[in-house]
Amino acid sequence: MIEHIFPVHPAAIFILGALVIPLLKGRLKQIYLVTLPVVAFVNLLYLPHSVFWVHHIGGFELIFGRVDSMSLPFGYIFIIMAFLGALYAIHLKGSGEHVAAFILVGASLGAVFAGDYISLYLFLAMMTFSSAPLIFYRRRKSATGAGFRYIMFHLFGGSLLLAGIVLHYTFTGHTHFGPLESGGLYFYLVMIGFLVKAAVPPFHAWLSDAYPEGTATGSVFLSAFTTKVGVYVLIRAFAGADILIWLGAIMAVYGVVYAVIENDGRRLLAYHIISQVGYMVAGVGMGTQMAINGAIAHAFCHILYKALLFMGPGAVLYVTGKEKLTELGGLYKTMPITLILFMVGGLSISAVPLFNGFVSKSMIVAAAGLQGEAAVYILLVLASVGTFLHTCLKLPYYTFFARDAGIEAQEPPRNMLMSMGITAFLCLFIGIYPAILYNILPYPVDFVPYTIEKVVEKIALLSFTFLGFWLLKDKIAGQPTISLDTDWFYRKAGTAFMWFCRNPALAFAGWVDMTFARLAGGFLWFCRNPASALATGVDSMFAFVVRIFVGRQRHSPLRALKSVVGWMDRLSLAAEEAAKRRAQREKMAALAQGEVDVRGIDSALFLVALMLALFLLYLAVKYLW
Amino acid sequence: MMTTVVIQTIARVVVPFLQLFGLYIIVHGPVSPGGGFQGGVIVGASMILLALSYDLSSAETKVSHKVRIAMDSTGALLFAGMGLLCLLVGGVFLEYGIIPLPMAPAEVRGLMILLVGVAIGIHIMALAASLFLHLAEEHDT
Amino acid sequence: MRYLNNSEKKRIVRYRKHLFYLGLLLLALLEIFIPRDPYFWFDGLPVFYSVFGLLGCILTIIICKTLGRYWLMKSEDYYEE
Amino acid sequence: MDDSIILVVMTPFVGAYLSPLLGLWRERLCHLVAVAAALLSLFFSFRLAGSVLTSGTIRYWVGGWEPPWGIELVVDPLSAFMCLTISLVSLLAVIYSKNFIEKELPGGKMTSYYTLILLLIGGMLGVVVTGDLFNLFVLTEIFSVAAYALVAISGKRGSFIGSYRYLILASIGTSLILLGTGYLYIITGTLNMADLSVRLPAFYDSWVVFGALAFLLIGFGIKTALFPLHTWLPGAYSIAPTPVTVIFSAAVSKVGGYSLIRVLFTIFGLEFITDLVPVAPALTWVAAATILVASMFAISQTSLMRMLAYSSVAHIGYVVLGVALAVEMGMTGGILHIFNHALATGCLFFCAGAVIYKTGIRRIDDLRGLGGKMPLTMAAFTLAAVSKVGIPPSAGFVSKFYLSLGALEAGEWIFVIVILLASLMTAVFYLRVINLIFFGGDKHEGKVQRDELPLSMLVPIIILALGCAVFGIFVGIPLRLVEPAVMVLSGM
Repeated sequence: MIEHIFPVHPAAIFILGALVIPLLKGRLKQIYLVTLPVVAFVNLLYLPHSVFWVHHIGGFELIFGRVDSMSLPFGYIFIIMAFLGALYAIHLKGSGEHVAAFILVGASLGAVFAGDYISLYLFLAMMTFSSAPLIFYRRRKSATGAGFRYIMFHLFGGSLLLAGIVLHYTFTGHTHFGPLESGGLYFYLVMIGFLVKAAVPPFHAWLSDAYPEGTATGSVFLSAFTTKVGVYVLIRAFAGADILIWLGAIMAVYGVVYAVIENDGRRLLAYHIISQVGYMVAGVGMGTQMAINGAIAHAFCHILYKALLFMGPGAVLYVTGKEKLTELGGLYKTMPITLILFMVGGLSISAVPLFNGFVSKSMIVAAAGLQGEAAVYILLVLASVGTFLHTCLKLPYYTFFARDAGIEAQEPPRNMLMSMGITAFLCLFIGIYPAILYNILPYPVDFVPYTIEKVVEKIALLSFTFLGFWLLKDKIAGQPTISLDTDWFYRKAGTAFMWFCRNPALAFAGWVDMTFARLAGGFLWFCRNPASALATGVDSMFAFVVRIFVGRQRHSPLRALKSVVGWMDRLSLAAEEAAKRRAQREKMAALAQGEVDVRGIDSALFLVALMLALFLLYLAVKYLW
Repeated sequence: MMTTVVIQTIARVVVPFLQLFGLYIIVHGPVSPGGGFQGGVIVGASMILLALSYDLSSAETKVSHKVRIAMDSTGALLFAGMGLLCLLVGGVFLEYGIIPLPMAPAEVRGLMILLVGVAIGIHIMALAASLFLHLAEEHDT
Repeated sequence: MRYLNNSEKKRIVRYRKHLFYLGLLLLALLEIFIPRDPYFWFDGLPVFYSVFGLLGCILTIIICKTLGRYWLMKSEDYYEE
Repeated sequence: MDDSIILVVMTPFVGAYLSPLLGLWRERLCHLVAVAAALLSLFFSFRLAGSVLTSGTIRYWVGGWEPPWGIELVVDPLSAFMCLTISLVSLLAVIYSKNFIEKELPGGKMTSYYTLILLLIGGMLGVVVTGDLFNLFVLTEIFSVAAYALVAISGKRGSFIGSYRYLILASIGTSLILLGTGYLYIITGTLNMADLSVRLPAFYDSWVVFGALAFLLIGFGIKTALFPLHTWLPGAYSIAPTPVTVIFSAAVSKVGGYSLIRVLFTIFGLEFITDLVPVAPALTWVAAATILVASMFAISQTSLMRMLAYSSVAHIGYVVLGVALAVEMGMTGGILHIFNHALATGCLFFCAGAVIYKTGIRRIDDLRGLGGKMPLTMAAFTLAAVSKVGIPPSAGFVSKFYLSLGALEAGEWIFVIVILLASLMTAVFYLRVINLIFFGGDKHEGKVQRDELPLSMLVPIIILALGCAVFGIFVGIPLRLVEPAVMVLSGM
């Protein structure tokens, strides 16, 4: 029965479905928001592995649906995430955020199933534009700025990607999106385009800049999609590119470093996204079957626990309106359920056994170990220490315990708690029963996460980290500061560019305008009385030239010379007279107030003579030179 | 504007002749130098002479704004209509020879050119007068 | 816990602390005695992960805070100027 | 022979003379006449496009006289494409005029307005279908004169000065065109374009030909508003009534570009302009400068209309850049962009005009919170802006993509950078506006009613906005005309 139903493109469900949202109201809208992902999920379950929806547009082949074991896990988790995020945001009255979020989901699905570069670029751009409103809806100045930088940076990345695509097409003659062979300019352009999406340093600053500025519900969506799509496209095109191993390992630690000195709870989480994506990127770089499996599994788990983590501070922000660690504290009394659910997320990201982070992260680390990348291994383990330290210890400690900031608070709305609860359940479920995740991975999994050895090592590592935290916990309290990051460059450059446009460029524009206005004016002035204009022009030119070469005053150092050559004096005198004549003529013209100054026959003769002279000159030039 | 009785009288005498001459040139268009444009300008010039020698308002009463617009449009439409007429009878735009009249094609052409000349004449005479009167209005008021 | 007086609270905290230290000790011992299958020469060392956890945590905090104090941390209106 | 070719031009002209006649009786009829004329000419454009696609280039001898003596009208795919673009935009602009003009032009100017706008349309269509260089000049003058008057028609402060500056520069332009035409006539003894292209190769080493080329280039360059000859444009655009501005930006400047293409490709030929006298490469650099400089100017504007005007200048640069690259992909992109840009810029100017109509706002900063007041209009604005930035799946992306491919095909990778950089800069100034509109808080609490525009204004806006989206997806439709046009131009 069901095999006869032709599947619908998941992206279409969300994008077209999003357009219906503004038409609905109240309870109906709420039901619609949670049913749509369910419908899409069922649809996805019946999607066979194949290539669908191939269109030919303007000589290019656009493949919208490449469904295989690589893209399906991402499809599943994106739709699950859409459900969770929609549930979390269901209490919002307006439609704008819902629409933007669903289009973001749709575009991400589109990017995941895209089989060629053009449709991929299409959906990546759509992602940029649909995610930006989730930041703008915060409606405050810093959010506007951050959203602006977010779009501009992604457009920059997109431009590089587009340049890469165009080059790729020029060289290879096709736009199929598959593994790129190393070398060539387009290899690097496309890679940078993807690295921007995956927030790999030094192209990562948009993430820590923009995500914390999103709305309480928007950031949950934001955290899930863009970077994971980045990881997916890297897997597709650059699996096994050595440079990614190092970028990923450094990235994992980089995020942790910034998390230490961060004061804003959600920004701290944003830096941990960078850190966690680092694991995936490193996995992509290793490129073995196990590493790729690990990267995909980690992306899957990451979306769940990171959403949960963003939901916690989001709920706190929703209830209290505060997000800075220095302004929070002591909330465990009023928001205990939020605390517990948040801790599930924290333990997951720290890869504590029984939580989902453990079953995926250890796969990547093991892959690094099996490949013998010692330094990478050390960096990844170090990053996991830092992750535990900040997400699971520092952030909840300063939000929910520490000193009591005396904030009035209560539990967030029921739908938020429900959404967090389901997410937490999924985290635990996958952590306890990893086979369900391992079954959908592209390559067969022969990795066993739960061995006594690995469990003990992990618990020992984290317990001693806890000891270190306990000893130094006062040292890492938040400070009311912000951190310099690579966004410094383009923030400063952007300001400079805007200044340049507002000042020198504008002045230049004015100058160009004025010059042409003068030219036109001069033309008019000339046309009003050409003879007089010519005479004036000749007079002033004469005066000008003479003044330059002879000097205005007769008492200049050239006097001796001039007295020897008497004509200079005379020239100078004549020039002054010419200048006088010119002034007089202008005065007369001013007196006449625009009336035409009728000239006698002599000017006509002068004009004729001038024309003749010009003609003779022309002949001379033509025949003599 | 300065006018005198002498000027006014002469103008009154000259204007009818001017207009007659203009009309002559219009209708002689097909067979001799001249045509709609030149004749139209001359007739228009007679209006201008009137405006110069009397004053603007008297010229306005002779050819009011509405009349000028009507003449202007009618002339142009007549011209376009005659061109499009050729399309109706299956020819090309302005291909007068094809119009089915009981005459030789050359004669049909001549006739149509005469008609077109008249149309253009009407158009131009209104236009010439309008141009002057509009420009003069700006300064006068 | 809410209904206990101060000295009782302190006692309970101290009791928990001791339990925690005991747990740490146990873990370190476990790490020495269970059979291991290391990837590299170093991660097979006894108590490697325990020491790595403790030192890694402390060093991370110290290095990052130092970096932050002298370079990266700026006042909140840094970009507004 | 296909009569559509003459009807497409004559309909607006007949309408132009019918409307004052009917206007004497009932002023409202003028609008109907104008709409009918524009609609008919759109219909004939479609027929023309159809017959060009089926039977190739059409030649039409007015009065049945053979070309060296008679006037020849020639419609090749490019002309048909331009005809469609012009008549489509014109029809929408005329429809849009109904309410706008009643409000903005009080006091019996309606008749003259519709007459002038029809003359403008007719002139442009004439330029596009003519096969004769002198007719090209005459028709250019016709629509230019109508354009001068239309800029000044509101009689508001600054409108005369704006019109005057436009007049001076554009007249210099047309004078140069006339000079160039005269030079070509002197040396070859013909004015027919096809004839010229046959006779010119014999005179390729003559200075007169170079002079003619230079004059024609500068003359049409002024009409096209290439940097630094664009200075008439922002003033004229921001002062003219909005529907006129739309026609200006979407059609008039494109007709300048079209004439440039005709002169370069049809009269002088590909070989002459790329190899013998490297005009085309020089033009690409001029176009690149136009794109960058105009984008920069647009960023610095505070008035919405002027910002859009500079943005329009930049996009004409895209067209010229693409065509002057003189490779297949580039020309496809450039010509396609004529259409895509007409859709986007038309929609943007319509929206700006709608804002003026409803609130009188002209400054960008005052736009805050209008998204809540005029949601449909502002959504259309956003869509069009997205197309201008060149984000898929909008129409603007397609032309940007083809242009980039063209630049690479010509081996000029620097222009890829220019195109991408310019699209970033375009994003800067459009995003600023969009952000203010939707997320800028509400500045007009209570002052502006929450309602949409009259239908006569809303429908053109929505049609154009949808066009931006639809022609990004169904690229094949415009390409059906563009591809043969490129074939014809490059002499394949």
